[in-house]
Amino acid sequence: MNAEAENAEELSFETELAEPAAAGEPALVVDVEGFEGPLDLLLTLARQQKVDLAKISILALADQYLAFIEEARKLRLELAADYLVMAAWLAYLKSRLLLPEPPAPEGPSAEDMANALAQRLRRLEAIRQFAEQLLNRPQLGRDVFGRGQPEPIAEIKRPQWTATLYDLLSAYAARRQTQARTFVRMPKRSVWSLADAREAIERLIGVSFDWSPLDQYLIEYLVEPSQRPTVLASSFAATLELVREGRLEVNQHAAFAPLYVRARAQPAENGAAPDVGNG
Amino acid sequence: MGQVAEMRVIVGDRDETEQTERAEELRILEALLFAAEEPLDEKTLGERLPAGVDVRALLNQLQHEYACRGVNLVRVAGKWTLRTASDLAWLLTRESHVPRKLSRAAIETLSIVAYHQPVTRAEIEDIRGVTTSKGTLDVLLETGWVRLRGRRKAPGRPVTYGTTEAFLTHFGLEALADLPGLDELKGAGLIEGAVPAGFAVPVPSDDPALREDEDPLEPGDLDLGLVPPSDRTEQ
Amino acid sequence: MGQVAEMRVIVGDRDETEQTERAEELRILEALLFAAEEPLDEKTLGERLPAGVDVRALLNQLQHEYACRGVNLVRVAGKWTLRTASDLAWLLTRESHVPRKLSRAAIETLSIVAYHQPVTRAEIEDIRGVTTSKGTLDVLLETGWVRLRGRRKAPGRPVTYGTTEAFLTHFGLEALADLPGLDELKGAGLIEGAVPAGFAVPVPSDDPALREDEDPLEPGDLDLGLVPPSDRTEQ
Repeated sequence: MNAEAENAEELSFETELAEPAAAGEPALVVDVEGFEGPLDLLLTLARQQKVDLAKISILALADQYLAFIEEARKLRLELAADYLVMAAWLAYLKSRLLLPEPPAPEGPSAEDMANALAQRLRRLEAIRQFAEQLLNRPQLGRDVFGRGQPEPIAEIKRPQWTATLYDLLSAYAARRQTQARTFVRMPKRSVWSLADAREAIERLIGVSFDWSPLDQYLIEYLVEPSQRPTVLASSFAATLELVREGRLEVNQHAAFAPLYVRARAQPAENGAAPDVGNG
Repeated sequence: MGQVAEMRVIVGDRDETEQTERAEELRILEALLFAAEEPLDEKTLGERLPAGVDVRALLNQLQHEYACRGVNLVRVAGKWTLRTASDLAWLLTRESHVPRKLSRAAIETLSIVAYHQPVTRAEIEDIRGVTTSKGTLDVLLETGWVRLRGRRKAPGRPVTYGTTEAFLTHFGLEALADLPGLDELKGAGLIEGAVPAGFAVPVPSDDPALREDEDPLEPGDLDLGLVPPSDRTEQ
Repeated sequence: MGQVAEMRVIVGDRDETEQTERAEELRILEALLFAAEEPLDEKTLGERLPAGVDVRALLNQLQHEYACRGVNLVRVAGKWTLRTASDLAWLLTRESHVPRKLSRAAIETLSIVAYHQPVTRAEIEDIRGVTTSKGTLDVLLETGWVRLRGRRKAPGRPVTYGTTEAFLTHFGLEALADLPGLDELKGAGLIEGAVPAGFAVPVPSDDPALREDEDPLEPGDLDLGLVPPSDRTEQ
């Protein structure tokens, strides 16, 4: 990099580049690449003036920059467009600075432009200076260290249970209802179904029943008292169903009198209709 | 206090030089132990200290200094490390509340407890028609919405369950009697179609007074581990 | 030394109660700060202390106690953390995982982002007077020190860049206002120059809230692979 070049007029790259050039290496490009753009180059040149940036002569700086570019061209260095644009602008600025200002200039005066450039250079310079200070601060993991073995915080998750009243009521209603229906349909209780009971009696006694009020008794003995009305009701409903299907006949002498049931002429098997008399 | 402070100052002044020098080695040890990613042995520590230093003595001094602090210097497997004081272990846990939905089984069970309380587990099973896992009741106890009320005066003396005030609060009920009855459930369309004969929805009551058929709980009942600590998953 | 120790014990006995109580709160703070992986804010610390405790006062006391130790209590990014004393860097360099060496361009760009944020790429280039390669900003995003903030309300809606909490933490800055030379830069009018005309707002600012000349990022902006894994939670 040319940053440490001493001679303001004679640019250091001549000497620095002399060697690689002599070695037959076109390493000149590398030298320009040492600069981070035209502002960086200008800043480097400005430092060579060894004056405060506030007092810098933009004119002199422009001259140096243009001389540098000229040298580079002579050496057939490839320069990025940015550098050439800056050169053109500086050449323009120089001409404006050297010529007397027109009485009512359009746009910024040459002085303004020069000041703006100086300000930009100062800003870049300042940023660099403070970037260096920033990097020289104690950095975590380089100069200062945190706990090498942090102790993790264990998270204990406590469930916060949620349920709505609707959930509660619908679950209750659904379960009770299912249970009630299941109760009617499924004979899987400790009691026999009436159908099973009838079948068993038939086997035991060896006769089939005619106009029998037997179900009343079966219910009496086989069904838990609290369930009797339900069983009776469903049993009756099933009986009526079978009557409608023409498989049973019912006979009742008076209201609330015992209900007599018998199979019709072509007797259907008792267990044939699974809906019959569940208990 | 004033006198005490003064004594300290005098003490401090007397052996200032020695203090400062010692401090430097202790500082080095502190920094090494703090930044280390694993416990360090005395040899490793000694390598970072001026030659001829009694590492063990320094470590003992540091251990003594940290003994009453929130972090202690401890020796594990022959190596040294800084650790949170064991009485402050609670600091290293954090509770968080995770919203969780009750399972279908738990909601059903809860509703049965609400309507049919005081109710035993066998009765709940009878009403639900399925076996109720102990986990389900544990979850309900954990919610704080269900409590053990007493014991039924019956063979086996089963525990009776009931709902709590927290139950009312959570479900926005002023009183348990506000739970809808059969007609209201029907009106809400929750019970549809023909209702089997004998189907009834009880008028619930959570009167804390024990019923005639209830005995009070026995001393051990509440410590049966029925209330799970946390994060219990059910069935 | 023996005498000193004895005197201290006596001192300890005299005002035991007060000592013990204070010590307990300091112990808790110590334990939390030692255990933590990341700097902790006063609110978090306060949550673990008895109500009504002056957390800041305790932290100041603790900071004072640790000031001359091998481990110091420091404030970074408005939070508190323990760090090895910076004068002991030599001791611990062996432990260090050599951080990535940033290029000159990256360092300059980082400091421009720090001092001028929220700043667009065009503004960075304006200050540096040279095109910034995408790679340079990517490297900075990867460090986790620079983040995409939003989009400037301006033609082309360019992305704005800012620094993160990790930036402050890494460089041990309590806040952006502690950037070296910030006042100097401001005094020389070197910072305001970058603010777009018409926006009289303080610069730099890493306030996560977008400024009035910023729009939020769009959904795709963060998925460009530009985003480092951590520290990007705040948008």
